[in-house]
Amino acid sequence: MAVTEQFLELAANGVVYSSIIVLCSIGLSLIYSISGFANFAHGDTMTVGAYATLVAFGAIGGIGFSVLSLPLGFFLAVVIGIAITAVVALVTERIVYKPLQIGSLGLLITSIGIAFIYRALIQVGFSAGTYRYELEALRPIDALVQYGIRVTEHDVAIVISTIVLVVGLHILLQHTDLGRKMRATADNPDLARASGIRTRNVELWTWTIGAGLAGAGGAFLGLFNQLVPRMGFNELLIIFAAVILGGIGSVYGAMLGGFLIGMIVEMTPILSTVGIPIGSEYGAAIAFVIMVLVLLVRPEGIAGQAVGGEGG
Amino acid sequence: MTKAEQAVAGIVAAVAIALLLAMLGGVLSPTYFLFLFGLGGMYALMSLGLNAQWGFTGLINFSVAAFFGLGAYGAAIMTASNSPLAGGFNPIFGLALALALAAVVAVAIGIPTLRLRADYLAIATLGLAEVIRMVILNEGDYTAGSQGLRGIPSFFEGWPILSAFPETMPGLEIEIIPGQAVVLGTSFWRQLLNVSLMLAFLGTAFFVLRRAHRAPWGRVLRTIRSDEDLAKALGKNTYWYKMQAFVLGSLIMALAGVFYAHLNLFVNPGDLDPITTFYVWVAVMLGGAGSNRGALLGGFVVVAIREGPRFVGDVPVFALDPGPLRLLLIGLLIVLVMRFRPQGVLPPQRELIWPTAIDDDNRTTPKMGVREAKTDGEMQGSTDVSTEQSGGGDSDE
Amino acid sequence: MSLLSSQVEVIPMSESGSDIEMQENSPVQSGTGRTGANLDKDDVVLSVTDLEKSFGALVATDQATFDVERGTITGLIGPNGAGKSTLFNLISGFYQPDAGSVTLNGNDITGTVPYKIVNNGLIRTFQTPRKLEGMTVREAMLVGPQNQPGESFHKLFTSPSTVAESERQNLAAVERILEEFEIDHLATQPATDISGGQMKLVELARAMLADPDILLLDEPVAGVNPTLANKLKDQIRRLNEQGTTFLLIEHDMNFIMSLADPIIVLDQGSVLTEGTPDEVRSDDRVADAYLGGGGG
Amino acid sequence: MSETVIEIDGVDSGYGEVQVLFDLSMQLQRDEILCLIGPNGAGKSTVLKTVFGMLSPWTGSITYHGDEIGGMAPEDIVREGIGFVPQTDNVFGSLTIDENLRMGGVARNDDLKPVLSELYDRFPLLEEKRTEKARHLSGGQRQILALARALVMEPDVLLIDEPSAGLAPNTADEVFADVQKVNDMGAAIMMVEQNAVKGLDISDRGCVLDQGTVRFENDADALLDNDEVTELYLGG
Repeated sequence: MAVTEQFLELAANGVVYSSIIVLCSIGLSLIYSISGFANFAHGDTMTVGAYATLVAFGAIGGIGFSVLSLPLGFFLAVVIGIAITAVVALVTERIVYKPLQIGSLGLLITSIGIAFIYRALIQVGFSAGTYRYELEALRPIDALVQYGIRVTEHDVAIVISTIVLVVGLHILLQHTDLGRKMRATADNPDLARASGIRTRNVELWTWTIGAGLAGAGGAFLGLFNQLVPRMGFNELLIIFAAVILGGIGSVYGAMLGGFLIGMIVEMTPILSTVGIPIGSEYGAAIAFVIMVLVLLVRPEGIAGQAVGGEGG
Repeated sequence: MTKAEQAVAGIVAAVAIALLLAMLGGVLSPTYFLFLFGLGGMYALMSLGLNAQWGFTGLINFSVAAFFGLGAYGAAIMTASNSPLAGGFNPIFGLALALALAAVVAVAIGIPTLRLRADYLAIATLGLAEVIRMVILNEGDYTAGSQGLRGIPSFFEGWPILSAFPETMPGLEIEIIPGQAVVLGTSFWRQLLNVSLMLAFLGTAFFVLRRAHRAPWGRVLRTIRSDEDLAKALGKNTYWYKMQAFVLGSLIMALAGVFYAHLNLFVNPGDLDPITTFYVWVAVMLGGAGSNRGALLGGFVVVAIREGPRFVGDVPVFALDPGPLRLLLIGLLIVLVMRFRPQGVLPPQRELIWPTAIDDDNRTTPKMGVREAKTDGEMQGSTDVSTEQSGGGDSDE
Repeated sequence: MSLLSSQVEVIPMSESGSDIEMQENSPVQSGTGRTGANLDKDDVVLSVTDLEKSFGALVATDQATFDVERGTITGLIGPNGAGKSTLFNLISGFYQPDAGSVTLNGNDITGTVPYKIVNNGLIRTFQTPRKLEGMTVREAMLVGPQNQPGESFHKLFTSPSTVAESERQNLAAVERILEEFEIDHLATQPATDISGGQMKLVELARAMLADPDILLLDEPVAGVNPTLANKLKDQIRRLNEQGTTFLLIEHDMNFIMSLADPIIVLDQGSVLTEGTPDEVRSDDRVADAYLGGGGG
Repeated sequence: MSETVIEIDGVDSGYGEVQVLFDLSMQLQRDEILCLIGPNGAGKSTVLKTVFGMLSPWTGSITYHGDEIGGMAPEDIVREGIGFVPQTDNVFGSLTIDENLRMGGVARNDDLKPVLSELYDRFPLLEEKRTEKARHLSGGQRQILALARALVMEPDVLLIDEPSAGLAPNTADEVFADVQKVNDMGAAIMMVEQNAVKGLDISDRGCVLDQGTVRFENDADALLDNDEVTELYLGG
């Protein structure tokens, strides 16, 4: 009984956490698919989103009616946070990455520098301390507590928002011109240009969407936990694990990988309950082990196509 | 000397004179100077290690801090007074354990990733660093967890003469500027001993790497960095060479950790903060990938970045916390170096051929430096080329 | 012979001449009997049997079968997309074949990693010259020699004198071969700073330092001016006389026809025919393969 | 009577520092199929890539109906009415057939439906597989899709790079027949083809390239009878 109850509770938490990881993994994979490098600043892009939301919410305040104990003002703030994150990423792409002529490894290393710059500036502006959004703390939803599930309305809001964003992205990718152009450009940039697609615009849109999703993930992570300057960087390993599991560059792989890795990380405590002496503090370590195993066995990930391993 | 070399030599000389004056003037205590110098050597040591991986071979290792931490904890676990496992051993055993740990972990992470594209190694090592930090933090039964390991003896504890050296040396009082006497006491001699240890480690590593770099071994690594397929086609087992470079670099990083444990006499999980990794990256990038002397230079510059904000923070205009200021400096340096001088300040200049195999008058130091040469190889005339490189080539190419 | 006539005469011609000779020379050992290669050779250094490789729907190598006789300069030609480079990549271990086998000096090297194939005596070059950043020409050359004691890390410290001695010898060999190739003036130039044609010479020279039994050259004169191309031709001849076997892909027909014998013609991933330059040139099936008109 | 659609005049071009085309001049006339043949490495594909803006001419001019297009970006050249079918990687493998065709029409401002349904009528095979991913198509089907994708723009001029590459003879014939169909509908075609006989067979004129410049230029039939062409290919 206790195990079932714990399982349910952890699973519920896992769904919330996974939602956040899914958003960020998609963003990372999207940017990889179009710019061809692993963006190590993606975690700190989330942080930008969280703090931008914090500031926006502070300015707007809890105006409007509430949905799931979140005032309309908060959702508005998240939207503004996403927009600011996207703008920050676009400016970075424009003035830093684009002018570089150093290949994907050079871009990768540069993105570390960008990550530090983001984080340092946030730390300068907000100190190294923790923040919370100005929302009242919630008790778990009573109706679910009886099943052992302890989630708040905020958690539900995170999951629903994620579903909305993911479905929105899916519709965008599959049923709009921009989405098709994005997929076409990632698939074959030369042919995309030959077909008349203005690939530079598509690239910028992809950055906008990828960073925007990271911003949303960051805003929700701030709601799920709290805001600290390292919050995004701390998740970077998890996000990479998710993206590699799903196949780097694949959007749908990132969704699946993000969900699986997020669940696994949050479900880790179940291990000690069933007698395996691995504590919850090793959630990220398990994600890492999975990532290494994937690299060993199937470097192209679940959904990815072979991405140029060198072979023996 | 190239312009860059002259500039660097000038700046190094100026800084050395400034430090000397500061010491004589009593602004900088000699003991603290030695501490900083030891720290600089420690970063230089790690930079040499990363240089063997990234600079020679092109391997991206984002777990420098973890290998440094393995070194520090390896040394501490064997020697610390509160070590839950095996405290009190002679530091030599700590050194041995540290190196063994680093080698095993390096091989374990190298096996899955060194066959793959370079960015996978980058991601995997970033993860590895985090995992090692978590293990050290959480496995208190073995590592004393967040309280850290204390009571680490000096490296020379138990050695004849050297173990008692700081106490036996007399206190010296030097007064060059009247009223500004500089006192050299026991702590000074202790730091001097530490610095000697650092110089011994650094000297060994530098000697080993310089020799390896100029040898055919290093040439294979440089071929791999430049074009791995070519290295394979010329009969080199590139996987094995990458593994060697990765392990060698990791061992040198662990050596820096061992030094740190005996310098600081206390280690805790905070010493594995990933920022250390990127200090070292900045050092190597600044110095110039593949350049051993560049790595030395970079190591000391990094100490300025690390310790500088401490002083700058006192100036009201820059009233920033040293933490974010460091982070910002590191970030900006990475971006600026990649943008404006990706080859670093002191890229390798000389031909790297085994020294005794070639007479000195036959050795050349190209004026531009081979690394700075742009690929404007068509100076010899473009009439020379008349075919399509990719257009009309085999479609199955 | 004109294009038009070849189209008209394609059916009668393909039954005559070299075709008959080919059938005589094709013993049953060919797995499929589809090969046009001469498999009746005395001293075979490299043998390719029924090699297959597909990339998705594209069959790049289709039961390719041929032998290379020791001491020859064997040419490998074929129209675009015939699978020549894929074949090189399969033989040298850069691609894994889907089926078939490669034998080198009697050892089965199918699917082995490249460095082991080199150890067995086969060196290949690449179509586009690979430039070694940060090295001088002679440093880049020094990567060529095999089994250098200085390539083993511990020997750098346990027996530095052996390392120095071998390095001295290799350096002398480099200087000698650069002189033979008349490019010794380039020795201390940055390897990124020489022309494409000179790079081709350097690559050939470097490959020779590995002392291979057989050298696979992928378009040795692509992008090379006629003077340098002639120089390369002379060098290849000279090295061949000294005992190195060559297998070379080349698009420049005048170059390959005047250098190689026999010539193997590849079409659609398999061997169409093999013969002397004259036989190949007068073989209408070859003309068809290049110019089209046959088959359909 | 014949009107020059594309005029290439004294063009040098190449990749990076490697020059491939040397003072190359040729014209494409309205309604014709011009076949570029020549030995490997002659620069045939480079001509197409330079016209289409994937390479910029180093010197010389390329005009389209009298307007300079040399150095324009491919995505703009498409909008001028020139289409390009590359030799390899000429479909979006991860997109469906329908999406591939839609990508062909991104530069159109009007409704794609009429032109798509027309194309589906003309290439029933594509209609049959319209929701399948292009990477599942066979080589010949891909080639047809690539052709159809370029046709969505209803171009005046179509540049085609080796339509028969990697195809079995029968399939190649089908593709050539489709190329001819496209020409009949009013597009001038500049085609690179390794299979000189088949290429010239459906063409009005041929240009023989060697070492980056035009060696012969003549009616397709005349070129088929020219011994020197054979020599170019097989060495003399």
